[in-house]
Amino acid sequence: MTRKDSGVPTVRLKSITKRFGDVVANDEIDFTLEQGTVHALLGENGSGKTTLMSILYGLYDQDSGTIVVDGEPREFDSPRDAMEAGVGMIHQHFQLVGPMTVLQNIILGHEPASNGLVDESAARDDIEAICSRYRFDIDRHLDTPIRDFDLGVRQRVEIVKTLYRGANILIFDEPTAVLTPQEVDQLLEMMRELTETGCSLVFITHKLDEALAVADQITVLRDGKAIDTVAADETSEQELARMMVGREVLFDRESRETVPGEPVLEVNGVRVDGDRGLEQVSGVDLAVREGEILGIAGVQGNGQNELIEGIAGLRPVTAGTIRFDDKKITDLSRRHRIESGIAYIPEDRQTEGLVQDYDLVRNALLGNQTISPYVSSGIIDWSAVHDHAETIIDEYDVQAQNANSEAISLSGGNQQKFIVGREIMRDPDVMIASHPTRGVDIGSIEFIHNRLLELRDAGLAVVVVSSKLEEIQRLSDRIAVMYEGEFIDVVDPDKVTEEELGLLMAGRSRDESGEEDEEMHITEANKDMTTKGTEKGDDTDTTVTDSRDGGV
Amino acid sequence: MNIAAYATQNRMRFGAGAAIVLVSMVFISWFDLPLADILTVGFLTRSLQAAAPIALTAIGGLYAEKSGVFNIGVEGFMIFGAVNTAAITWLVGGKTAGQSALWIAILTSTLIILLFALVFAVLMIRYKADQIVAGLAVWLIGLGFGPFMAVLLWGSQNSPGLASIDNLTIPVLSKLPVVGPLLFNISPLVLLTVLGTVAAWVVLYHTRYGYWIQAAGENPEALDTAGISVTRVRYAAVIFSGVMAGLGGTVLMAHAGSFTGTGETMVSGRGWIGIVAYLFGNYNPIGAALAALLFGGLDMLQIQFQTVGINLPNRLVNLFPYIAVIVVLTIWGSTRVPSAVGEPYESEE
Amino acid sequence: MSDSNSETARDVLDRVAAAMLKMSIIERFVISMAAIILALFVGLLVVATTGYNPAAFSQNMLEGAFGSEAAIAQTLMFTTLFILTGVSVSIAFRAGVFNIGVQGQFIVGGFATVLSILWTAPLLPEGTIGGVILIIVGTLAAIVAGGAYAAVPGILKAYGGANEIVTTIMLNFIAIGTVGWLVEGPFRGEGQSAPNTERLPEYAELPQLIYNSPSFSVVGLGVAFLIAAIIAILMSRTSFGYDIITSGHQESAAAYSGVNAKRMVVITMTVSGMVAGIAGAIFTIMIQGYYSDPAGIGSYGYDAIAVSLLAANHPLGVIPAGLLFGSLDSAGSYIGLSSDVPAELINGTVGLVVLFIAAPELFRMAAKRTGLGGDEQ
Amino acid sequence: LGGNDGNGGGSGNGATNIALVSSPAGFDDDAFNDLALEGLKSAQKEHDIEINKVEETQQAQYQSTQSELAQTGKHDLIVLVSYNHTQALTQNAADYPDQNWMLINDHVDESNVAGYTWANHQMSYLAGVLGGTLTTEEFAQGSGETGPENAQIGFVGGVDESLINAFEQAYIAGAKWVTENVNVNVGYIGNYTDTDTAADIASSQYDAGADIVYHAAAAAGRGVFEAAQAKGRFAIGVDSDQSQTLPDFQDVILGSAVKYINEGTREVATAVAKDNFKSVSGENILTLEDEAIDCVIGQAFEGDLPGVVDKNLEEAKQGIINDEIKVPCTATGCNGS
Ligand SMILES: Nc1ncnc2c1ncn2[C@@H]1O[C@H](COP(=O)(O)OP(=O)(O)OP(=O)(O)O)[C@@H](O)[C@H]1O
Ligand SMILES: Nc1ncnc2c1ncn2[C@@H]1O[C@H](COP(=O)(O)OP(=O)(O)OP(=O)(O)O)[C@@H](O)[C@H]1O
Ligand SMILES: [Mg+2]
Ligand SMILES: [Mg+2]
Repeated sequence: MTRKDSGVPTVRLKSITKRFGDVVANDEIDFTLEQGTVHALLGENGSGKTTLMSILYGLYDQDSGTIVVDGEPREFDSPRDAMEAGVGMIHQHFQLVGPMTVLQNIILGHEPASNGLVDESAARDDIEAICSRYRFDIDRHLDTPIRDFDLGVRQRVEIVKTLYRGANILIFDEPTAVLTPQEVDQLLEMMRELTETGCSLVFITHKLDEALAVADQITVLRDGKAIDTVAADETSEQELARMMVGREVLFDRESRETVPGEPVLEVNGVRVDGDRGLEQVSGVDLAVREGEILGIAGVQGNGQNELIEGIAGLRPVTAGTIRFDDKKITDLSRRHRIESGIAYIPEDRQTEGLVQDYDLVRNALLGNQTISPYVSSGIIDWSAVHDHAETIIDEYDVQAQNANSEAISLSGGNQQKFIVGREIMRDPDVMIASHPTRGVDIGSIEFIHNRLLELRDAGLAVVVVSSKLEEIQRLSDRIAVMYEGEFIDVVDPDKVTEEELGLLMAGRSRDESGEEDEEMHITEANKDMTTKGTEKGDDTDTTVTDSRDGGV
Repeated sequence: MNIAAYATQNRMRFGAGAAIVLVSMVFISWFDLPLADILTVGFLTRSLQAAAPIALTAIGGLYAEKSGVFNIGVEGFMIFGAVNTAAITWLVGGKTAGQSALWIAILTSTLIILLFALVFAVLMIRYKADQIVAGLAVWLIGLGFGPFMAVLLWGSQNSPGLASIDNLTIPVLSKLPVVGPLLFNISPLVLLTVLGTVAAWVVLYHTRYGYWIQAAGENPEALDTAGISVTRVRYAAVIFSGVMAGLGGTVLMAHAGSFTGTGETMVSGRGWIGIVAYLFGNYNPIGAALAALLFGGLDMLQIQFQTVGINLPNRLVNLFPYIAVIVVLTIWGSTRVPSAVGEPYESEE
Repeated sequence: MSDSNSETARDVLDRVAAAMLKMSIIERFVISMAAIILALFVGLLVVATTGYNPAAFSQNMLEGAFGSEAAIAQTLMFTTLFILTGVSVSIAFRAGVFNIGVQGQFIVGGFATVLSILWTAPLLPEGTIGGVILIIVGTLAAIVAGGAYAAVPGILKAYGGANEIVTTIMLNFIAIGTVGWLVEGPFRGEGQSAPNTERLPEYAELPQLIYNSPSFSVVGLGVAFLIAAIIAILMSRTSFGYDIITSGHQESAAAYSGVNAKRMVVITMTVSGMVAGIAGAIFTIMIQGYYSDPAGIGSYGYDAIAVSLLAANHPLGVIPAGLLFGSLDSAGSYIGLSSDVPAELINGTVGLVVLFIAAPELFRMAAKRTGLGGDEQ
Repeated sequence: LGGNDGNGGGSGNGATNIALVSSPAGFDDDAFNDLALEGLKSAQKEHDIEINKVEETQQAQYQSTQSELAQTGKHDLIVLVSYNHTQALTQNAADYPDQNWMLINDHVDESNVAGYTWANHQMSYLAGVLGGTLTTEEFAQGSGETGPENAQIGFVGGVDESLINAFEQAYIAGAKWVTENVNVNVGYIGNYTDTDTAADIASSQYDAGADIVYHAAAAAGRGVFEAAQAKGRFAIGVDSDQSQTLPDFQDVILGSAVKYINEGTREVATAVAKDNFKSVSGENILTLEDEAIDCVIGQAFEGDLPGVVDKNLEEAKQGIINDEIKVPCTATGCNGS
């Protein structure tokens, strides 16, 4: 599979243009991938990264421009053609079939067959060969359904699948968005190893540090145009950020002036079960004060989600109490909690925070169904709701045609801004924000962060859950680290390094001397995932779907 | 998936099946019923016959649903299968139609249903028809045009007596006690159903096409990005489901020897039971066939009870399978429906 | 797609066309009409190919639906039932719950009407006042029975995860079987040789204000209109309706906004069943006057699915859609009496209407092909 | 009208117009509905009669079907098959006092109604005598056989309800009158159309040892004959001589309990054609004495059955007519069970 280094670039895209209706997703983009290198693609949401790579992978036809692979011009009508030319893509949303086994997922579409029956043992040999060659550890799990695994394993399966199909040009579309810091490290490591065996990689990401860490070359897209291509060792985060958004972006942690007041939200000994009836939160105590942001950090699946859903009233609490404003709210329904002043920005804007095929007016009513002036004694005042939607759109800089646009027509960042606006304008006493900037571009991240900080300064109690350490560190006044359903530690963001946080999230308290043992580590994590199961949240960013009950 | 794995995965289902059998047994011994008079060889044969149409329909339906298309029109396809077979038998053989006329009808009817199913598949897949509604429509169309055809041909919603299929009798072996009449003096269509069940199981779990069907229903994009046309896989599965349901109707008619179009027609809810059978069988063809046998057996058990003089209100006893269906669905409503069922798939082209 | 000038012009047209297509009411209407016309066309084609005269058949259909006072009364009688059952279906479908069990709820409701009226009649004075009270009692009983019968699959779905499509269909069969047994045995009327209940008292009858027909009263139609209007307001102007519809669109978002999704499923089914119960009450009081084996009372609950879809599940749209199906049914029964064309054809044609309505894409594509969609010119 | 039958002439001028509305089982049942039609057709031979056949299988529609037919004003007589019409007719007979109706198998007390009921119980009793006699005889012919070793017969009914219960009870009584210790298996289908279930029930009874099965299941009864052929046993038909109406099954149909419904419809049609409806209106219960019912031997078996069969049948008929034999139930049903 290794190719001779001929000096010809592995992939050359020349002047690629692609339109969707009147959106020019790619505008005469040139792109070159050199043999045996990692080439990062950066750009804000909607800048055209996925589109460009989908063209290379044969999912879309370009309107104009040419694709040259290994010096030969190519026409890809389908991914099958692209695969034959050695191009494989690991999608932002994993393309796995939950109930099928790891092995079946890997060979799907390329099954070896004898006498009309699939020859799984032949496939097994091939896969084991690939695993040992690229040092993947998934061959132990070949007969387990993929849905039993966490995202890290799923991603490795995706990579092996691509390699199994004979790809040596691998496209990774935002592979790190859903991974824990440790998994990200492993992935980057793996990517370097792949280039050593002769593969060429395209790496789409929003994270500048990752691009700098692993890439040889970096191309920045903005509004469908290629702004520049630079060598990774000749640029900086600041420069890349400037290219992406077209202006300077501040990343520094701001110091705060206000002093936190009395505790508003108190949680004592709370226990919460996850979707599969297993306890995910095992006795958590916390108190959030007025004018304070409490950050909750943790690797996904350690109960953060269940905890805040318990507080927000979306999940029953099996033990312990929740007090809000000195009143016990443990048994209040979700609706009563909304009414009493708890705002909640959900992790999953697509399925929870918005009704995708409602327009923004009807979405503005979501959660406000019992709140005047929008509704009085059960009757909706639609004109008041309409005004409300327009106010959110204006004040929170939501890019939408008008209030009657459907939510689905908004990009992810704009959807998020709309939700943030709606929740803040509810004038709450407590704001709970879960992964408030996931998948949001840098400009919008800054905007949302500033809004949250303003809330704090206005004296609200704010809880932020995030797996992005940089976000947690920037926003929080205190950071609680959650591990296996408990707070393993509460730390001061000014006195902790990212490395220390990372270790805490991996379950090691600060005084333990952390001797790194990679292999051990992976097995731990896997065991974790298979026994405990990945709880809600994991599936939201992948298309591997888990059991969906009854309904059609 | 091998049988043992299936069995362990579906402990609950087997448990429920066993429980139903057990309850019947307890009932039988409680009332000191003449067990030997109830569980006769004839009873088993009739149960197999009653199960065959349901099993065929269930297997077709599960293929469609596994591939991501909920074909709730199977009841309608059964009606068409039954009426077509009756009509062709009549056209070929008249009132004195024989076995050859019947076989010709079985084959021709299957071809005609194939065309119907193709049209249906085009509507479902190419024109993205709402699967629930289109399926119900097929039922309504069957309920209308089935009897319509009967009235055209015979001036009545019911056909006259035509021909029913002869048993396949193997001379010496059929004289063996119990297994003889059960296995060697058997309707060829029952035999076909058994073979079809096994074949459907092999195809689903051990061939490439089977893999693709599963992927098409769970995550069509994964299949698409693997370079397999989701659309083609679904076409094949939907057409197959229509044909199988049609065949179910055909078998029903070939065993009865005539077509009845009054009321809910002679199909009378068997298509719906077929759907439940594959849910009960957890989308496994063999599981579905066993569930069909359970439903067929329950129906026939009721008759055995009458024969030995246990007089239960017959109209109520007939409801037992329907109640069983509800109980079964509720006890584990968590029957996992393939994720992408009901969503039309459009490849990104 | 070469000349950039024509391309922009085309783009504008595209956008206009797209916007037109988005105007869901107009689009829905056009598609519905197209579906009906296509289905009728196929029906006539069948008539012609089976050797009958399609022109005579069409004329017969018109006569059967609107040709005489009796025909109109008959049409409106069916319309009344279709509006009510259609509204019932629309409530559930709007909430994303597939209540295919309207037929069963309709039967159980209607039977409850008969029983409650027969039981209370001896306690009340005869005559108009007694009649009015009996009608109210009977209708309330139907509402309760229909609602309760629909709540069962709702509860099974919400708390047991049982697929409501299957359970409601099973419950239809169970309703038919059980009520069938009850009218054959325990509740058979004194001295009835047929399996029928006692007849309702003469005075428990809706008044014949217009049209002298044994089975139609304009009061029944009025009730149907009233229910459709009430449900329309409930759906569009109340937070209850918003909750229902939100649950139908996206259950997780509804839960986020404070809707208890499970309870919503049960409530939706119950409300839907209550309306089906009213339809059952109207059927017994206005049309039949007693209860017989429900295997033979028609398939209003199933046809209602078509009615509701034709109306895009809008309670007001159900009114014209109900009228259409009412006319078809009325024409069908007339054809059965007055011509040789088998009346079953009408049922098949109704099925075709449903089939075509299920596939709006068919007409969108056809419109594009023929340029009628505003795509080309 | 489709334009080809009937000329819109009301009563009095031209042909006599008769509408015939089916029972829910529909026409072509080779029994009940067909017999009613046959009677009208034979009346047609002597008089100028137009027949309008209306198949309606939904009971809920009978009210409007009847009133629509009556409203046209062009039918001199509307014949309604089966008691499913009774409720609707109670209303319509009063609403359309000028319309003449004939109701088969039940009666409505109005002067414009001729109610005709046949003594189902008597003919079933005779069927029981036939079955009860032969089950203990050694006899094989056609496709069936029976032997003396066990006295066991069967009964397959349509719907388990009063009317059919009368068939069942009388049949059992008839069989016991001949053979005290006869064992009767009883099964009900649940409707009158499902031949498949009928066959299953009969098969089950044959398996259990029954030699002869009598059915009262209208169109579904054909399933019983199929089962008889498959199992090599005998069956008894109902309503008409089914060895004639279903010649395919001649070889197993020992006999049939017949009621001459055709005679009834012919009688009424003739009366109407002669403008003399009064002569038939009111309740008419037709019995053995009127020679309106009988138990006839099947085509293929005439003269071949053991002599004791004829002897017993004759004896039973005499007994019934002389009131020496008390047949349980009545023509319209049995409320004892
Ligand atoms: N299938 C499609 N139909 C219509 N427009 C599309 C489609 N896919 C992408 N677009 C448009 O093309 C533009 C580029 O989208 P693309 O998905 O390539 O962005 P991206 O850079 O991958 O963004 P992100 O970082 O958010 O993933 C967007 O503005 C989007 O509106
Ligand atoms: N298939 C499609 N058809 C039409 N528009 C699309 C399609 N796919 C994407 N878009 C549009 O492209 C824009 C960006 O899409 P994209 O999915 O890349 O958003 P995003 O910002 O990356 O959100 P997220 O991070 O949640 O994925 C949105 O305006 C979206 O509406
Ligand atoms: Mg992207
Ligand atoms: Mg994105």
